[in-house]
Amino acid sequence: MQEEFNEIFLKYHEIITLGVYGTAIGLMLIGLYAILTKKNLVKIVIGLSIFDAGIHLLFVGIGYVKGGTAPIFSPGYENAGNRMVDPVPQALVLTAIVIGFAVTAVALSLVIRLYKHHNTAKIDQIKSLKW
Amino acid sequence: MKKVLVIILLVIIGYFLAETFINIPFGENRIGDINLEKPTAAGYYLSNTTEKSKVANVITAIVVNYRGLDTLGEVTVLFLATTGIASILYRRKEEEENAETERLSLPSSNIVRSGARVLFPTIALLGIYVFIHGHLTPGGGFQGGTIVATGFLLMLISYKGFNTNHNRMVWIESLAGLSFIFLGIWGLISDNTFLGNIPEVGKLNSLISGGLIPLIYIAVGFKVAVELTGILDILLKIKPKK
Amino acid sequence: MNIFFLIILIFFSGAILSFIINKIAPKFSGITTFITIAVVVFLFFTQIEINSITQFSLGGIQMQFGVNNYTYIFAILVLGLSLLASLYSIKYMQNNDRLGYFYSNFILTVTGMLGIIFSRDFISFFIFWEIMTWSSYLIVLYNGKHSSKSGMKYMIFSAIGAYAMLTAIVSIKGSYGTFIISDAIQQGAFNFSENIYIPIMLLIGFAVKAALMPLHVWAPNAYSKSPMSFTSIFSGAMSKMGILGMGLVLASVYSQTTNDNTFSVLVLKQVLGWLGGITAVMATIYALIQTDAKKLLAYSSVAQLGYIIVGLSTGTKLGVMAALFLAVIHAVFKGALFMVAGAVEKQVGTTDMTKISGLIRKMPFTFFTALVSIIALAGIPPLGGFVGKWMLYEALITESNNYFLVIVIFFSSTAAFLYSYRFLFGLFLGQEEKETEHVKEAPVTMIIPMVILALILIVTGAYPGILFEPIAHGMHYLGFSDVNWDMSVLVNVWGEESNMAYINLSIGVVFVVVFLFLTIKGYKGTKNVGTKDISTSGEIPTENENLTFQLDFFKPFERAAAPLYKRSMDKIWNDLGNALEAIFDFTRRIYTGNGQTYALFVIIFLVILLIFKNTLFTN
Amino acid sequence: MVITPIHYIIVPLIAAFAIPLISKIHKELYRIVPGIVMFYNIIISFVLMKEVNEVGYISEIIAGWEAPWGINLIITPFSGFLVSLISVLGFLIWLYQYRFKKVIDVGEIKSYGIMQMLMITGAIGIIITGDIFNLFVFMEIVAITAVSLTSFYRGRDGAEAGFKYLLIGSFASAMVLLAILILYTQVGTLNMAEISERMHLVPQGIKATILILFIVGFGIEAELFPLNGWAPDAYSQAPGPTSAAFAGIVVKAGIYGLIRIIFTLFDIDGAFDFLIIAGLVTMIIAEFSAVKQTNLKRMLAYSSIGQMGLVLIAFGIGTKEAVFAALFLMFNHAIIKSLLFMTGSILMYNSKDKTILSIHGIAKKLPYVSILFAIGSFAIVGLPPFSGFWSKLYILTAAANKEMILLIIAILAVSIVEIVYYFRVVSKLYFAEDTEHIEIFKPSINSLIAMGVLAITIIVIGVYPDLITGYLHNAADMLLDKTSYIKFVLNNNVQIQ
Repeated sequence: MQEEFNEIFLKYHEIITLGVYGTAIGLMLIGLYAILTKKNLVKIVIGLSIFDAGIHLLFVGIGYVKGGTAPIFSPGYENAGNRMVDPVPQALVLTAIVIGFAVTAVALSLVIRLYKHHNTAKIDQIKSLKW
Repeated sequence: MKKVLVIILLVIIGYFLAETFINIPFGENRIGDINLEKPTAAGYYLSNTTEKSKVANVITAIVVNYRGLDTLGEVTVLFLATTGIASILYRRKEEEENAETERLSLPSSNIVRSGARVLFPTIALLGIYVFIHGHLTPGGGFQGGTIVATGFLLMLISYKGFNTNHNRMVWIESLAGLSFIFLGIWGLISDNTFLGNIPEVGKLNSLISGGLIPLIYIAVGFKVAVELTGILDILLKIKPKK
Repeated sequence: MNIFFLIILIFFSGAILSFIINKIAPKFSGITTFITIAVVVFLFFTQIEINSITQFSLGGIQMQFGVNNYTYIFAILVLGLSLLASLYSIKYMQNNDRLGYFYSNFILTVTGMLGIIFSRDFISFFIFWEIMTWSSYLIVLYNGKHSSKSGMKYMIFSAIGAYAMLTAIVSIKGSYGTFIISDAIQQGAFNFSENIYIPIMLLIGFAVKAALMPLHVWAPNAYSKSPMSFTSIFSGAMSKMGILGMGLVLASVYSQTTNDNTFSVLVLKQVLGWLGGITAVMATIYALIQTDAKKLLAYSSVAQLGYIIVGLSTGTKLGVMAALFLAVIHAVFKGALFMVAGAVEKQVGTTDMTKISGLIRKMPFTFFTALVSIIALAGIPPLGGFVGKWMLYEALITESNNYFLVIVIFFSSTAAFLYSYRFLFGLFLGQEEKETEHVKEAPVTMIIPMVILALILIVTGAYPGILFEPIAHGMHYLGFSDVNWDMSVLVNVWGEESNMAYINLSIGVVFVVVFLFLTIKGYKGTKNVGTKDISTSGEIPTENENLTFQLDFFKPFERAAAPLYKRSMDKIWNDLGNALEAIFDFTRRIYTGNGQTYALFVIIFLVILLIFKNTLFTN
Repeated sequence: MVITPIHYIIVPLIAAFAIPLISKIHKELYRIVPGIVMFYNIIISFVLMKEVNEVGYISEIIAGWEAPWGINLIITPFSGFLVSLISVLGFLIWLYQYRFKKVIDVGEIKSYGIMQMLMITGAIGIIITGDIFNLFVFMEIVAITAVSLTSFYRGRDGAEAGFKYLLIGSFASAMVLLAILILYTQVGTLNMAEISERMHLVPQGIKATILILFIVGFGIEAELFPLNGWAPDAYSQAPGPTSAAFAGIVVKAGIYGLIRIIFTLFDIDGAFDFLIIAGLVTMIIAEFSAVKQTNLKRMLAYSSIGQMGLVLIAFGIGTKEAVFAALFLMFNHAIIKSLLFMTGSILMYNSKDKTILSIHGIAKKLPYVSILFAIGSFAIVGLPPFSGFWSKLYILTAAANKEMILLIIAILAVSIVEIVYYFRVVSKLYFAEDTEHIEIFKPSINSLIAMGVLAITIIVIGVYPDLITGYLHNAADMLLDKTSYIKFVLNNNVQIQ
């Protein structure tokens, strides 16, 4: 099983690289596009989430080690230390996801209040603070 | 016009990101030999977790122990998000009385409701299982807490009358948070270092093992569950304008 | 405790005390101020040794306090004038609000000036300079809403000056590694062949306080809008701080002239001289058309400072001596004149010359002061103003051959007669207005300082040697050797005490006789006629008609000089200010208020940095 | 129990988690507890400052893992100084607001206390942590609290300001996260000392990219132009004490992040020049924008941005002297701008339409607040004998020693602009007729004490700067001494008992 996978990995290495990095960067750019062009506040918040998701995906992606297993020393894997994937990015991404969630939640609550206050959710109409 | 500008900008950013990541080959082993005298951080974690932290799940060890301060911060961020949302969407007493503070509820059929009632304990149980076994299997406090919160979400959207007990939630939240810190302080007292791991009971890969790690993760699990539920509760309580 | 620190401490505690006392008993606030200054005057003249130096360090910077012969001249001037002015204020400021505010700032201003005199290093110099500036700014604001604009102007120009100075100071530190003034001079910080901008920056800084064209626009308003008891030291003493600094810098620049930089020094001399001359002429012309006595005096101050700067710019012994002499005399007579204006304002309620006239009967002592001071101002013998101007002409003609400048100065000096006449005649002579019938002479504590100043003028006019001696010492400190009284034809003949005393005595006798004669005759033979009492000529004027002859006093002259008034420096600065305001208004529009735009800014910034990353950041 | 840096973090957290519980016991407790915590912070700071000035560094490792592997908290004279400053300010801000909120019932006060306290904790965390990802976490704590506090008042446009802050702030966190990610792939560690040690291994192109991402990320927190669009809105809409905390505490943490990255982590040329240019542009644009403001707090916000620009310029000059000057300016700005925001928000609260135009002659009704505001204004524009003068002088001296005359002229020209808009307010405050008679809300005695302490500090430091210059010189030396920092963290990770 493991060997098979490694073989596939080696064979389609470029495509997999492209797939992981491309998806991640693509997600980031899509998120940024939404943030920068969409007028609706909720869409902007969604854009933020997508942007974050892209970064999180990159985190997970760079932690991968060719042929590595999950970094858990479960029974049968006691001495697999040298073939495990990098655990650090996974731990970090856990933190990052939770933080991203918290930010999104706060953002949505702000959107609710903005909508109540201005009766609109268009960002270019909410400009009472300027200059 | 603006869109064109944005697309041009994004293309440039994409180019530079790609340029950077081209030089970071995917799947390359950057950990190095874990048995070196001075390995990389990841290597150190992989080689030392079982002996020194006495847990099988390296990620859990990192999250709760090696980088425990991050997790404490993370818990704080969640706590602050709840607090913040509560203050952002706060209403004065008189507003509370005047406004219809009914929770937003989607029309749910009988099937959904009875299904939710059946599913809720299962989901909660699954969540609790996940955070109790955080040091053995993938998952842990955050994941388990989230699962529990989804159970509550299900209940909140299917039952109009379903109310979380605010008072009890405050208690659980505070106590869970405090127990995280006090477990850390226990380490500070006994080991002279905050979050220091207490000598283990039980064997590796058994439920009772890993010193303080599972205890902390359970506290985190409770806290996350309650906080997420709290956030959902507050956000759902806002009635949209007619 | 060191005497210098003690004096500064007394001043600061006096400032705080007068502020607090005002809350408890407003009446005693002024007296506290007077006592504070009196104590310092006493300490200064009994305890301080000239040329003693106190070293200390503050904030890691070496500092020195000390008084030398040169600054001693200014110390006398500052302390004497502020003592008299504080005495004068007690009654003058009575019944005003916020006395604590006024008096504490008054003391702080004096502190600043004395601190400048004490400082032998640039940093403490600058610190006291700024204390002086902001405390005087606060007093300019004292009169409320309508003075806030002139206060702002004053502060902006002061800041420009102060920061020009600071630039020079830190540059000196950067290039010569010292903040001590004498070290810097020794190492050639003011040497034109080493650098030009340090002395120039310093001169700009001082020129603002000395109200030199084109940096003078703050002065007329600031002088006239602040309370008169303060203006007398504002115009009398504080402007001399600018002169102090300019003298110091210029003397060093001139003494370090070598063959390399003769030309640039010459240019400096000419530019400064002409600026001074133009200042004098323009300010005089503006003074002519003022109907408000305070404003007239304010413009006149600017003009007089112009003379002083002309004197300094010559860089010759006689020129500098004339400048310093004029500086002292100007302080005295302008201090007195502003006190006169204050007394009139206090007793009559206005200083508008078209509204009042004929105060001579009501306020004889004030008139006496005004008369003596005006004689000094106009440069009529035998008082000091004449001596100073004579020496100035002599210096320009015999030592620097700057004949055109002489003409300019002479013109301005002659024109000064016109406004002097207007001031004296407008306020004190002529028929009485009905509105001024109730007016009485000013209170005695206001009269005393004025009369003292007038007497000083007479005495120094008679015995200019009293002033020439310290000035000669001071010039010696500046590096002018062999300063003698016989440099000037005038002083040579008159400056010796015996000669001058005769003239003085005879003029005094004549004055007294004429004065008595006129008084007796006046009381017996003249009839007191009001301006409205002209019914005999056929038409009966209405009550509201303004018939004082001050109205349109110099109308023909005004018409002749009209093109000059059109293009005032004021307008140029105002236009500049408006242009800047427009820029400020434009910049803030960058913050559009749209959150998305801000996000776009971030991305654009990121992209720009990324594109230029290899040029911006290299290994 | 021995006082160690971790107390900075656990004590406020215990309080934060416990406040919801203890507020059930007594209603007043949740107001007081943050104050006690802040006061304890001051005690920690002073104990640690004393120690650090003898020892040089204090490091504490978390969970018993030695430095490159676990997270370590490290206190250098530099960070110790900032932390002490933040602690003292935090306490004063608490003192200022202690009964303020009782009078004005606007929101959930319980959350307010918690968030204010944790914002300060987050800022302290940013400064004392030795781990780059931990720094990110603390940054997020600050960001979330700052956003929530900005939108705390319901009557204002707080939500709008908060949303803008959040939008730009999440860019900041994303950039920092991305930078950390790339950095991790290159050096394989998250400990800042080790990163710094291995920095030379990173290829130049990637290094520059990482630096740029960090600059954008922390630049947003440090209010760099053009990343500071959120700042005027947030400052002007946040409650007064929070604005004070933004200016005094949050920005300092942002600047610290930026400086730490550039001084300690990277060994790249051009970063210093970049700081000077960015600082100059920031300063000029912000100060220009401040002139025409009608909202006092917004004006103060622009001024704050401008001052941060000046701080960056000073850091960019890069000599020991300049760093010292920058630290001094940070200190001054923290106390002065806090004072200005504290007094300014009381003035604004009492003006009729919340603009500068309507504070005419309010000095008669609020004499103490007005005079404190005037002191603050005088100090911030750098007039002696107030403390602001010294920092400006030191910066100029440092610039002059590097012969940057144009820079000096630019700084001073901008100072004149500063004088214009501050003195305009002061003269309005004192010398204009008051037109409207409105009910005056007088500050409570504890607010006055808090403001008075700041004002006295301003004057005392202004008259006798030697009180703190010693510490600052020490701090500046340590910031520039990168090698001994690395050496200490990586080799001498014996825990100090």
